[in-house]
Amino acid sequence: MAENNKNQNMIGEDSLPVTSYWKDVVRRFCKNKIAVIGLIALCIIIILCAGAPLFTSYDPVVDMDFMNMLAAPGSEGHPLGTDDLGRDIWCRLLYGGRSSLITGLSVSLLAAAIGVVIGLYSGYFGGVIESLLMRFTDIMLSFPFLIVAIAIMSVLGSSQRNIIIALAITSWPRFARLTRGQVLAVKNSEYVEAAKVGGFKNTRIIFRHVLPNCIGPLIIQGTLSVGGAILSAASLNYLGLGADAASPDWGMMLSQGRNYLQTASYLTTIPGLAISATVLAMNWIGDGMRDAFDPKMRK
Amino acid sequence: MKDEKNILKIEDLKVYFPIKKGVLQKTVGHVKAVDGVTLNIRRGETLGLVGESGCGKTTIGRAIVRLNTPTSGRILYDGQDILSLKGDDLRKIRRKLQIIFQDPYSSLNPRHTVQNMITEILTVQMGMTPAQAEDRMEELLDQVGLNKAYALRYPHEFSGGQRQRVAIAKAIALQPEFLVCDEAVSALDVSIQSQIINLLMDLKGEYGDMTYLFISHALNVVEHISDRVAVMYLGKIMEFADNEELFSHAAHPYTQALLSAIPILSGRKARERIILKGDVPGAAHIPSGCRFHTRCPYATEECMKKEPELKDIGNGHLVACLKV
Amino acid sequence: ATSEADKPASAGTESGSASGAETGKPASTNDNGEKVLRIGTYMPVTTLVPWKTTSDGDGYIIRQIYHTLLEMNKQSEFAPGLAKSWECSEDGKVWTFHLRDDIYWQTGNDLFGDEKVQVTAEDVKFSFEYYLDPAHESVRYTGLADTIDKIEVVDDFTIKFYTKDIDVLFEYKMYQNYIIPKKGIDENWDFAAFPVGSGAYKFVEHVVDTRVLLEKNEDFWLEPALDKIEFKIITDKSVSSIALQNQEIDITLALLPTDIPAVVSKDFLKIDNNGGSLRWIGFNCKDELFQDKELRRALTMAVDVDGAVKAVYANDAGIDLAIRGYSVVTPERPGYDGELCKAETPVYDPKAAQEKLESIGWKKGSDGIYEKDGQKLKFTLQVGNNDSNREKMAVIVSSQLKAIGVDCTAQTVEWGTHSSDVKDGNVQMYIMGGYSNLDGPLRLMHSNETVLSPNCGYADPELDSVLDEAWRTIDYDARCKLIAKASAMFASGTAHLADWYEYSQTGYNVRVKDFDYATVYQPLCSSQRNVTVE
Amino acid sequence: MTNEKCLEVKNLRTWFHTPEGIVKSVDGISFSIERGKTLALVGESGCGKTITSLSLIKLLPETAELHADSIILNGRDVTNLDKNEARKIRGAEISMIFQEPMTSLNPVYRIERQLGEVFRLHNPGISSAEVKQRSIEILKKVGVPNPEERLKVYPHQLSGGLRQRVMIAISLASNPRMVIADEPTTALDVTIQAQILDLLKQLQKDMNMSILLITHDFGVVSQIADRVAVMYAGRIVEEGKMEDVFTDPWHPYTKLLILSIPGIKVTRGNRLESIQGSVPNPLKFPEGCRFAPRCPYAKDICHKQQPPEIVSGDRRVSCFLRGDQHEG
Amino acid sequence: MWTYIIRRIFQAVPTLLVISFMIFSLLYITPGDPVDLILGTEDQQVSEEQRQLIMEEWGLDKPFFVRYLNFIKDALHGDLGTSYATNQPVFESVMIRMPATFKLAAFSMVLSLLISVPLGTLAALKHNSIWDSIATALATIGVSLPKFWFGLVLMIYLSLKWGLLPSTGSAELTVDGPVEFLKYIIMPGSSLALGMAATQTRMIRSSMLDVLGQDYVRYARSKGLKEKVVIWMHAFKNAMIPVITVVGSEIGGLLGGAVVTESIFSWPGVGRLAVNSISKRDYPMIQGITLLLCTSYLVINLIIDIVYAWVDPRIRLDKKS
Ligand SMILES: Nc1ncnc2c1ncn2[C@@H]1O[C@H](COP(=O)(O)OP(=O)(O)OP(=O)(O)O)[C@@H](O)[C@H]1O
Ligand SMILES: Nc1ncnc2c1ncn2[C@@H]1O[C@H](COP(=O)(O)OP(=O)(O)OP(=O)(O)O)[C@@H](O)[C@H]1O
Ligand SMILES: [Mg+2]
Ligand SMILES: [Mg+2]
Repeated sequence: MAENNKNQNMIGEDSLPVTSYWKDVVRRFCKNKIAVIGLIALCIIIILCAGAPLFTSYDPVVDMDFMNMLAAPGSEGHPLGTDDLGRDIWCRLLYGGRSSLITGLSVSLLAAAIGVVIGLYSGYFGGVIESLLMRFTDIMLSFPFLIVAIAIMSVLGSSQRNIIIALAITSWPRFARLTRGQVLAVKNSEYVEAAKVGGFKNTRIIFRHVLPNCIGPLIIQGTLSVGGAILSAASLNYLGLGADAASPDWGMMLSQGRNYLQTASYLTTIPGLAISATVLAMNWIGDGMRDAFDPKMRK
Repeated sequence: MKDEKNILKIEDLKVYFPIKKGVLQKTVGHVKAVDGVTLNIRRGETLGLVGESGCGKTTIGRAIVRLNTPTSGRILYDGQDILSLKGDDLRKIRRKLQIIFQDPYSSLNPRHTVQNMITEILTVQMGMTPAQAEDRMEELLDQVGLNKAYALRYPHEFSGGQRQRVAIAKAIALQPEFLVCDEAVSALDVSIQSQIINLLMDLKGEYGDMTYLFISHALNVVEHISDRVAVMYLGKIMEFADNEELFSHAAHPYTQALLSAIPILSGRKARERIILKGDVPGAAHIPSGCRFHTRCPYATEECMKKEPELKDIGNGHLVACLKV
Repeated sequence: ATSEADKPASAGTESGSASGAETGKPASTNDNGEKVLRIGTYMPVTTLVPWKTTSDGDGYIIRQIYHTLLEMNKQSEFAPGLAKSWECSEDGKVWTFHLRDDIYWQTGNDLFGDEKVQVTAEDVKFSFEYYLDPAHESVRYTGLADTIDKIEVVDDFTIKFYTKDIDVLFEYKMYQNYIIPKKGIDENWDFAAFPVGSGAYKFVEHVVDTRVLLEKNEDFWLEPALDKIEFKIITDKSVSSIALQNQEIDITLALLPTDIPAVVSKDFLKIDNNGGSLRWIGFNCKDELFQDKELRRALTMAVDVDGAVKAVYANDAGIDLAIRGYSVVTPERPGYDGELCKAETPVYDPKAAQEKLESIGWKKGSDGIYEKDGQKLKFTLQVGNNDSNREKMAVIVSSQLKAIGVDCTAQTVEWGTHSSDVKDGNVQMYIMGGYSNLDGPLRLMHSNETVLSPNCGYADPELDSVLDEAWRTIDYDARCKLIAKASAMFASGTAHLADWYEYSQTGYNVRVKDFDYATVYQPLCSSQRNVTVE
Repeated sequence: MTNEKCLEVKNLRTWFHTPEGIVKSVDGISFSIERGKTLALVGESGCGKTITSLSLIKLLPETAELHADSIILNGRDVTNLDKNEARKIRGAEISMIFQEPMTSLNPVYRIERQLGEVFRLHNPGISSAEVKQRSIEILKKVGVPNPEERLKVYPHQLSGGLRQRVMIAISLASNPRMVIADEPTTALDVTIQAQILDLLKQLQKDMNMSILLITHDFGVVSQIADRVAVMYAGRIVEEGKMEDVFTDPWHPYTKLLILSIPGIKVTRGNRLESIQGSVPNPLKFPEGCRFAPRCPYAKDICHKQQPPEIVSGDRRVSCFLRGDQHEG
Repeated sequence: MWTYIIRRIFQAVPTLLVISFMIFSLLYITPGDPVDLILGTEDQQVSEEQRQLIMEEWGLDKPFFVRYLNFIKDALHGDLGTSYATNQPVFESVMIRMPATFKLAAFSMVLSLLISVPLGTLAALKHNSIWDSIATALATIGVSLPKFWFGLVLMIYLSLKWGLLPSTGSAELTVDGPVEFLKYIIMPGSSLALGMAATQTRMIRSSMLDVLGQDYVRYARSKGLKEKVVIWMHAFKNAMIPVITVVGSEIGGLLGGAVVTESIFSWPGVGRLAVNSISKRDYPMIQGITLLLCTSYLVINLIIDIVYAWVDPRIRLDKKS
């Protein structure tokens, strides 16, 4: 009888492709045309920057040509022209991308790591821990960004690493807030309660069950903050708080070119475009990733 | 001090949620979600718990699986007070007490495939190897009537009925002795609902002495599946009896009203419809005396003043009404 | 066109900050026929208290309001100020000043009301004694206390200063210290909020971070040629040049090289400068690495300073914004002798530089960087963030050093950190500027740390004694010779990798007249000039 | 058929154009409602009930495409109205009570405003005092105690039952001749549900409205409907008088549906009758009878051809088996 | 509500204490010598004797904690100390510049909302159309342009090339009238507003899309209301609820973060004072600025929360959710 019932109850014809999660994520990502364009663009940018010596014969620092300063884009030997010290802009753009991308990516990763962990724990456990952590986050949020950055960099000295630290310290609270908001929404859902009833340990619940469901907005915030970090570094540069003044960096190029806005506007437009392109590509990738990580988008 | 007959004893359980106000978050009052409930659940039985929305059914169910902390009272599982457990002991006992939630759409983690969910439980909690876990998972899916090809699907790729099957598979993966079904079929379509009810009944046959606490506001479903039925109103049990007894000789006016709301289609003699007046008072403002008197068609002066006790009117039929 | 015309002209009621700033329309003379000079300054006003200020930005304003005993002309010579003449005793220790007898404290304020009170020798004595009291925290305390022995009032308009020793910079000190009214101190007048002096222009209002407005002092011995002076604070230098081109302001101080062509191309604008200001790239001679003078010389040879200066200050207008220098004394100052110093300075020759490095034991490592005893030739060239030209110099120097195998990093740091780092010797190589006043050379070259500022550990006892001697020599020519000698000695010590003089340009509208020596650090109305607008 | 028809729908088709293909949510349904009567549309989740009602009230999402031979509402063909005209019939001619009183009231406005705007819209130039007066009146009518006070509160301050009453009040404030009630009691308690259904019946009588009641709960149907139409996968499979359909369902789907309700035919503790499988994917409905894959009585022909509509008296059914009297 | 406000004010006290301690210690370890500042900078000579005098006078010779406690003690009396650089009371110096900063912040906030609300709504209403793409593209460009660049470009075109607006300065709304006021504030305001408008547009778009799919919007339509009414009455207010919080946290950034814009446009605000004070190591001033900025941030957030509760009646202020 029981045997019979079971068969009677059996549901299921196979209609969906059976693939592993990651293959599926990749497949979903690849289906999103804009995201793929973004990824290809970013890859090109990364390849160009990482393999800079392959694409230019100049040295970004040493090769100055005092006879050929401020050559316009398209001039001989300098496809994008030269800057105010006669350095090849194409070359500096390529090398500059290295430091800008590193700054952008590390700041987001660092800030996300700190912010997400704090947000997860405070959101999940609530109570005193939550109030303390969130009070602290509020404090960090209300601190004028610049004062903190300057103070940190004055103590540690200006260098790319310290810019990264300063920016990460000032930007994690956003992640913490966002994560906490998400966690609050997720933690009372029945599947988290089911996991509790299932007897899982809190850490496991937090990272396996809660975190994946908060990830969408975090990815968006993360990719947005890559561009934000590059721009913040540029602002620090504007205020003269950059790293090595000779080594190339998009933000630095942008702020150093500001005096030439009227006479040689390409000094700022070129790095500006590079930043915009990267930010745009990151945003597209971010949108695509959010969708790819969301199984609901599975067709 | 193991009680052979009763697997779970709830003694004078009270669950109050504080209402906080003011500068210092002072507690100004309580939502008395469960206000002194005593229940014995027998090993292997299906106990139906019915009542209006907000009367505290879910709160009892959640208290049993320790999803909320009771204000007072005891819950004895096999003679052991589970409310005092902590840490590993708590985690151990939790495996024996499982819950199936009402909403098949929110009770499964949308980011995990069925396989993820079930094998995680099996490997982490039951200590199986991944291979064993996979075999066991297939077995479980088979038991709840799901094709094992579905294992790699995500929750949203299932229909409501299928999701509820997955939820059940998850719950029984831990081989619990006691299953709380909190409105486990309310969100489903009639045709699917009957599938799940059948499944729950089948599982019971298969796992021998599994005990159900079946929470629902659908009386016809409860009538169909339960051995005994308890009727709650505003945090208290109003009537408690064997299924047959209750449905044929409802003694409490509230139960009578509920029963009269069961659709009368055919094959059953029509009951006189009792339409209760007014709204359910919130659990924060429980009326004095008999808490049902504001809506009771038979209420008198006395009902406003005196709170009735549950009393046996024979055959273990308990009623809390001054008029009976 | 808006409200300007119907606004009341009187100074007291005009409180908005929009005055005279309509775009595209020259408003030097406003519609009431008043002559208003609008000066754009990039320096914020820190304080208007005469004995507290150290910033040029404050000085621009204070010098119009207060008198100093002496002023300075374009040739760096002292000129009459409050004192119409002065003389020094034979032994160089007694200075006598004869004051003008037609100077009155400014009226129309709550301190003096409408009463015309003369400025007398008593006021002068009071001012200096006030500054000599350490309790008043005068910023010039040390300089004065070291020098002045006593002050004697001879009559109402004659005053004598007795100095402790010969002080060749005494006149300079008389040029630096403003004369304040005794009455104001007695009555606890708030000099920060409302300065009252005896200068040609009276204070009207100060809108924080926005502007300071002055008006003509009718009681001045000479009729001031302007009715009003408005200092507008425009922090960003390139914005300031935009404002000049827009005719929102008449004068802008410190044009950026990049803005010069645009300014020069406008026929209603002119540029001019007020002498060179020293900039230098220095070694911290206390640093382990740079204690070696030969290394310093080798590095100096590796950098094309001429080319760098030309490149950094290049502009389409072809104006010399800076020239390479060899002496720490600027050409306008006594004791300048470029040739003498040039002879002592190593010439640019990167090859020779490398040979020299090798001769003192540095070897190129596998990465192309020199090393010695396992130590890389690696250091930082630190520069403050206040000047993009210096930053560019740093960039060029560091990359030219890199080119020969020296790992030099150019590092911009926030200005406050930089200046204190340099002072504390907390740098390796650095760029600084300033010290172009009369006392600059002494302070730059002398090794006495308590008196002197950033020479960063360079010490040469012989040089010190030459300097000491120079500063006690009253005879001008003899003193010049000594200073020149000292500067040549300093050059041969190679404490600086490079020096150059920057001629920062003042841009102004041609309607500004009698603006001879292109600075507003001197009174705009004095015995020397009376600036006006057409 | 002496009574005047309030609504007559002929061959309504509402299709969605999605990237995956055409979703035929409603695929050729016809029905009519007489004035003052109630038609219940029952069927499983996803069978197209809500889309049907949205088609009638012209609130379909933009991706939807509506075709019909005719939709006659109160004697006027409303099949192809432009946006503005469609807006004008809403409220005035036809209005709707939604399933979820929790989410259908705007959380940020007081009841007064949400109710008042309907009066203002349909009675231009009406004074504030009168709006208030009428609001109180209509709340009283739907049985809201202390209507004056209730006007001042926000939706979240009301219990579910009161919220549903308020929604009914809002929907009736424009005096529509036809009301669509899309699962009006699903979110409510049994005892409250009984009150609301009673209220609807009462109001229908008072105002001589027609009601299109959408539900999947046969209990509700049995309490209020005059006629029942059973929908399956975008089609109406059976239609008839409520008592007839319940006591003697012709279509196997209807029959199984009724049998799967506990406590109706099957006795306690026994297995319930249940329909195997689940609702077909609307992207690829089976050829032939759409219920055939799940139908225990299906024959070959059922899988191949669309069943004809068999009309008998005031009843109709779409099933091949009806001809040869299946009994299981 | 008053109890709520009072509670929030109580809560702010420890927050401000922590902030003051953090900034105090940060500055303590930051290199730079205040004595030099008090006595003047690079061109001045300082004797050891005078240095000692100054240290004592300003309490700089005391240990860290004593200095901190003194600072707190004075701060509780409303005295934030005296600036090393200008000798002016810090509190007054900051407060005199606060209005300018607030004005700019408020204006750019309003401006950014004026841009983002219609743009975001349009993008949501016509989503997946060309309008949507344009709005998204504008938003992306907006986020990836640095403020100083945009500010300078605006100035070059609007004021230098076309002569439409004055390049720098500020005007008083009450004294000079709205036209003058706008003339001066429009460029700094828009350079600040651009980035914010970009993020807000995206937020409003998604929030609006979300709300448009809600039952109550459909219900509002079913009442026969005009589309305009449905969108601006029923959808809009709800869509703004999540936006409010974002706006709140952005204002914080605006107060302390307009430094670059303030420098470019010579706006007499707190940001410029902060930068000047930092470069001069004017510790009392930096502490004062930080504390006052944080305080205003907390106050603004309180206001935002009250607005939030006012817009969304489901939030009850006196009950912890
Ligand atoms: N976490 C909580 N905080 C405050 N009040 C709560 C909480 N959980 C439940 N309540 C209140 O307790 C009462 C009982 O809730 P419970 O969920 O147990 O009712 P129920 O009988 O399960 O209702 P339903 O049939 O709607 O599921 C309700 O008034 C509810 O608002
Ligand atoms: N915007 C849409 N785009 C594509 N398909 C849609 C859309 N809206 C609804 N559908 C499809 O139309 C079908 C009918 O939906 P409808 O909402 O009418 O079902 P229902 O009978 O009201 O179900 P329920 O009882 O769950 O409310 C469903 O299969 C659904 O997937
Ligand atoms: Mg419940
Ligand atoms: Mg529906």
